[in-house]
Amino acid sequence: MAEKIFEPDLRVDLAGIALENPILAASGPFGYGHEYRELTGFKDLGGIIVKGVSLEPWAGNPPPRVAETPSGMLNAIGLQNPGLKSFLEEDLPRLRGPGPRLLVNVVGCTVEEYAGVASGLEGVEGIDGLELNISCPNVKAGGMAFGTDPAATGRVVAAVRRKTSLPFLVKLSPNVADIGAVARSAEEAGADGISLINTISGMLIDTAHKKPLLGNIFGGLSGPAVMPVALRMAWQVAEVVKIPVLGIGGITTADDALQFIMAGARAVAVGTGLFYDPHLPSQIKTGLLEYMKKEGLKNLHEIEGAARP
Amino acid sequence: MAEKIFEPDLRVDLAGIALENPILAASGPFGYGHEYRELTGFKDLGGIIVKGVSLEPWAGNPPPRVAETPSGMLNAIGLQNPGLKSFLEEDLPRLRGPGPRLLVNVVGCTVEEYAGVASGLEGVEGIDGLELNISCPNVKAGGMAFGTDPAATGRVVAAVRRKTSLPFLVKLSPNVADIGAVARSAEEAGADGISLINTISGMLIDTAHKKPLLGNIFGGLSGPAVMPVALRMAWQVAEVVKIPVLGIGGITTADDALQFIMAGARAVAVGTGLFYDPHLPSQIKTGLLEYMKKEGLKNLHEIEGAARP
Amino acid sequence: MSPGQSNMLPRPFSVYRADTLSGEISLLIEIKGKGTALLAETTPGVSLKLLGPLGRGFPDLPPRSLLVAGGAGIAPLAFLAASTAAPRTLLYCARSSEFLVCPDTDLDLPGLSVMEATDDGSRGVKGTAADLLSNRIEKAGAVFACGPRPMLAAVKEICSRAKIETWFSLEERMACGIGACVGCAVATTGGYRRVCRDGPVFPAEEVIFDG
Amino acid sequence: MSPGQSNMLPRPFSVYRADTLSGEISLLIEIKGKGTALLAETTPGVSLKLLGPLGRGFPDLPPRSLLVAGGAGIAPLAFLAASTAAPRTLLYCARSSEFLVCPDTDLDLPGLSVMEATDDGSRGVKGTAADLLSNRIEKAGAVFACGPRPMLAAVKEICSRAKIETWFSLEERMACGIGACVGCAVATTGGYRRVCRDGPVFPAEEVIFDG
Ligand SMILES: Cc1cc2nc3c(=O)[nH]c(=O)nc-3n(C[C@H](O)[C@H](O)[C@H](O)COP(=O)(O)OP(=O)(O)OC[C@H]3O[C@@H](n4cnc5c(N)ncnc54)[C@H](O)[C@@H]3O)c2cc1C
Ligand SMILES: Cc1cc2nc3c(=O)[nH]c(=O)nc-3n(C[C@H](O)[C@H](O)[C@H](O)COP(=O)(O)OP(=O)(O)OC[C@H]3O[C@@H](n4cnc5c(N)ncnc54)[C@H](O)[C@@H]3O)c2cc1C
Ligand SMILES: Cc1cc2nc3c(=O)[nH]c(=O)nc-3n(C[C@H](O)[C@H](O)[C@H](O)COP(=O)(O)O)c2cc1C
Ligand SMILES: Cc1cc2nc3c(=O)[nH]c(=O)nc-3n(C[C@H](O)[C@H](O)[C@H](O)COP(=O)(O)O)c2cc1C
Ligand code: FES
Ligand code: FES
Repeated sequence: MAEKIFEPDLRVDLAGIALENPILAASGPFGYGHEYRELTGFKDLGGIIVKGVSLEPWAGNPPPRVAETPSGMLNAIGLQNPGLKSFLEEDLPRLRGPGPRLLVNVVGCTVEEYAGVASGLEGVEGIDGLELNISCPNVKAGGMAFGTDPAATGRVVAAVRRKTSLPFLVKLSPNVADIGAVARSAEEAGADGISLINTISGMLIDTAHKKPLLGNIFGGLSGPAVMPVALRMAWQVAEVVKIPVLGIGGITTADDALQFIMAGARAVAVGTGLFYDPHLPSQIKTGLLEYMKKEGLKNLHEIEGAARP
Repeated sequence: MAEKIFEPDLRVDLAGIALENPILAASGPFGYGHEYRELTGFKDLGGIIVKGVSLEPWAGNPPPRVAETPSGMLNAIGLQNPGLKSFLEEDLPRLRGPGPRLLVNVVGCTVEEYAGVASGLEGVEGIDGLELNISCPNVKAGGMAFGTDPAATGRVVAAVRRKTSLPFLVKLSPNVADIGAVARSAEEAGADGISLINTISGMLIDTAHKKPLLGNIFGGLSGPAVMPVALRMAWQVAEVVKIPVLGIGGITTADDALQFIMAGARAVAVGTGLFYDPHLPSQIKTGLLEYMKKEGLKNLHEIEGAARP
Repeated sequence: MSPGQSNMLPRPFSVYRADTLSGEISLLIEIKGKGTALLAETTPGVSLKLLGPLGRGFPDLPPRSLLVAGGAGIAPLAFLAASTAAPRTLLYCARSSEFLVCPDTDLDLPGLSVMEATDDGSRGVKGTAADLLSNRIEKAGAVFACGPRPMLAAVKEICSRAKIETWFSLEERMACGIGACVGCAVATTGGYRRVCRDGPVFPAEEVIFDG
Repeated sequence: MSPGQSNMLPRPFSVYRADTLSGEISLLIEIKGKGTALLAETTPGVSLKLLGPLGRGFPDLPPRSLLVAGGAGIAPLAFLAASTAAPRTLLYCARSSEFLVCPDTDLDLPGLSVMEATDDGSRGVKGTAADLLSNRIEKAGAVFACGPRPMLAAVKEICSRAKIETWFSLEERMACGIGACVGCAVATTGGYRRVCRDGPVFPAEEVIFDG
């Protein structure tokens, strides 16, 4: 009896963005992609989410900006970026063309700044979607992030919705008590998808010098150490929204990616893992294909949310 | 020239509880202490915080209850315990006597239950203090933990304050956006100290069986993976309260303990680290003494909060 | 046993063989994941931290005992089998031949008969532990089993119908390993009990499998 | 270089020696923490993942150059010293003799004079890099330095007063190592710049030490 031979289909639709495979590069670690293009040629990535872009250039935080932690790292880059104009003129032209879908991570300190970046990216060729980073300090609310307040989240999402025809994800901060409430608020205000998590606030102290290790005192924890927290939040959000979820946080293996998909995520993004090995996305893709063949899966929708009761 | 020789003094006063050294066993991993007494004789511990005690016996969660994660673990014991009466009759008599100071971790689902346990422990010989675990589900508020709401925290703390003359710490949950607000609320309501952090909510999925790894779906993340988060919260709380802070979360080395003390903690407790090595407290004590000798410190107050600006 | 890595929980293993004269013990370890892989890489002469023996083992074997081992469940049963010379039978089962890891010579013991079964028939009889057991249960003095949950559930069913005294050695994920944390709980008719301290061996009738 | 452990950031090291014929490169590594300790345990024949060379190195050495190395800062300067035969002087400094790790024979190069200093006088002159440099700065063709921040700050001060062209190889904690994440930023007169891509070598006058 000849077994049916088929090649599993890795394609997924993430909030209207058609991805060749469900593995993305997370915003930040990947920069604007140029360096990784030289190194790995964007191989095996379904999409890339470029580093946060603000209306005006941001200088970033004083060094040291990164530190290693057990199975993870802290970063306090401070969203250093050359601003919207420079992104459009210098970075975007080099990113256009065939290859992974391109999402732009949008940052701001006020609702107007978010809306301004969205306007500036509207109708620009080569951009497939946006990701709103609402972990940014909300200057009007005394610096607490937009993402820690469902109402503020709703306002910033609605403002961006009015300015863009692109599909956009809202990227949630994990530093909240009720992630579901923030996600629902984003969905109601018009978001096309939820991506989560951003980094968890943390710090280390350099005991030899009796001072915080990072120049900014606080930084964001990421990497395998946080994966259980990220997975829990993906699970909780998939429970309360209908829009698709992009799982992020500590993913380094195909099994990690499968855990997020079985929790209800549509796709996954790899951040810190790229530092451990820039070829991680290829390894995850290979692992997913092997799993699908072994289990006889035609596509990943068959197991999306499969671990849910 | 003869150098002055002195033995550093490790004694600290934690909220009115005089500890021989600043290293405690965290509540839960240590059980009611009997097994560790057999193994290590409570050696080198300044204090022990026994496992959560509720008014009535609690059955706990369905297995599996524990899982390993990168540099950490998840647990969902569900606060299984034999209840106040059994604790007083079976466990406490075996714990009395010389040795580390004894703190009882108090759990409940309503304000009345917390107050009831505190009443039941009032005037009982051999107990040096209480630790209120307000990460427990608040049944009246739909199961969200007391510790995620400053007002609910205030109510439970005030109720316990009325029932006890013992010094008591309030143990905060890290699953909040603003830990300082909860800590201030606890201080205002009469707490003598703050201990933090409890575990961070997380989960894992067993992809081979397409279901959550833990019987309870969600569990609490602990261990070195969470230390940067715990340290950040200890720093933030020490900034806004005057009562002493007990630092907990991922501590496995003397350097970890020093980071908490330099962040502003008075003492530290070791939980998950006891699983890696039950002799960890002794190693930390030795490391602290070596550090103090090298730096010429007479006591740890000299460096309490030393990393703060 | 701690795989010598920091930031890892200890791993529980059964005693496979013990030489009371030399004081040597042997373990039989199946490579399952990170910890057992690290242990497998260990070279002779390296010292490992080991805590034990812990918990309560099997009671003495009555004559005509049946020992049912599934996969790595062979370890405690091989140890048990070596504790007497009375006639006894070992039913040794696994998914396929490569999971029957125990060397034949270690099971060449006076008075011990060994029957093997694999799900795919790659060694011994094609079938499960339940198949082997059903045919032999009537005359058994007692049954002792260790292996995957579904196997134990099937064993329990067969033995309770035949009213034969049965003991299980259970596995559960552990943290402290000494009885303090209640992490290794299993559901029993007496509530949740600790595999590491109250077990790992429990009377089969007390164990609840769907709990 | 990745210490071969998963869940660890890569570690940056300078090229210490390179043999263009055999294609071999050497690194000189001071054991500082977890990653370097793991690298030190590595046995011959083990393959390690290595990405490089990265960033921009030193410009060519003019005659009468002074090379100032503090501790492990010797690695890139030993490499630089071997790039020419013109007369040049290496000022090699550390806290005490055990931190002067570079083998003498590796510094036995035509045209190179070596002066050593230690803070505690346990080898060479008792004093700092600044002490050695102050006495020699006037006739220097250029200065090239690598070492701890306070040393570089002192070197910058001396060289700017003497108006001598000066280059620093800087260290900062890194994540990607290829210029993508802006994790390794250092404050310069042109804003934050990346040690891994824009450096590690920067003109001294551009580097801001209290930034
Ligand atoms: C009482 C008892 C006796 C055992 N005796 C033996 C034996 O003699 N020989 C043998 O090969 N195996 C035995 N096991 C199973 C063995 O403990 C696991 O296979 C082993 O812990 C897997 O570790 P790992 O790091 O390779 O797997 P990983 O999957 O990487 O481990 C991750 C975590 O899961 C836990 N875990 C995974 N599988 C099991 C399991 N089946 N039981 C308990 N915890 C698990 C690990 O301890 C660890 O904390 C026994 C288990 C118990 C509870
Ligand atoms: C451009 C450059 C070139 C270097 N060349 C050399 C060399 O040739 N020889 C040598 O011995 N050392 C060199 N160093 C320093 C070396 O990278 C660190 O000593 C090493 O990373 C410490 O790693 P660890 O795991 O032992 O220390 P840990 O303290 O365990 O490391 C924890 C984290 O801190 C980072 N870190 C710690 N110290 C430093 C440091 N001084 N610079 C950057 N990151 C650090 C590590 O990379 C890691 O991410 C260089 C650093 C840079 C930036
Ligand atoms: C160095 C670094 C820079 C980051 N910059 C951004 C950013 O610009 N915008 C953003 O939304 N998230 C940023 N993040 C967060 C990541 O995109 C990701 O959400 C987080 O790191 C968790 O995933 P990981 O564990 O795979 O890294 C950054 C993370 C790191 C480590
Ligand atoms: C198995 C286990 C059981 C726990 N039980 C309790 C408990 O009963 N009451 C409580 O307040 N905290 C409990 N905790 C939380 C710990 O006391 C501690 O706050 C947390 O684990 C972080 O510290 P660690 O990283 O050193 O473990 C438990 C933790 C673990 C791992
Ligand atoms: S593992 Fe802690 S009680 Fe058994
Ligand atoms: S380490 Fe990422 S830019 Fe230098």
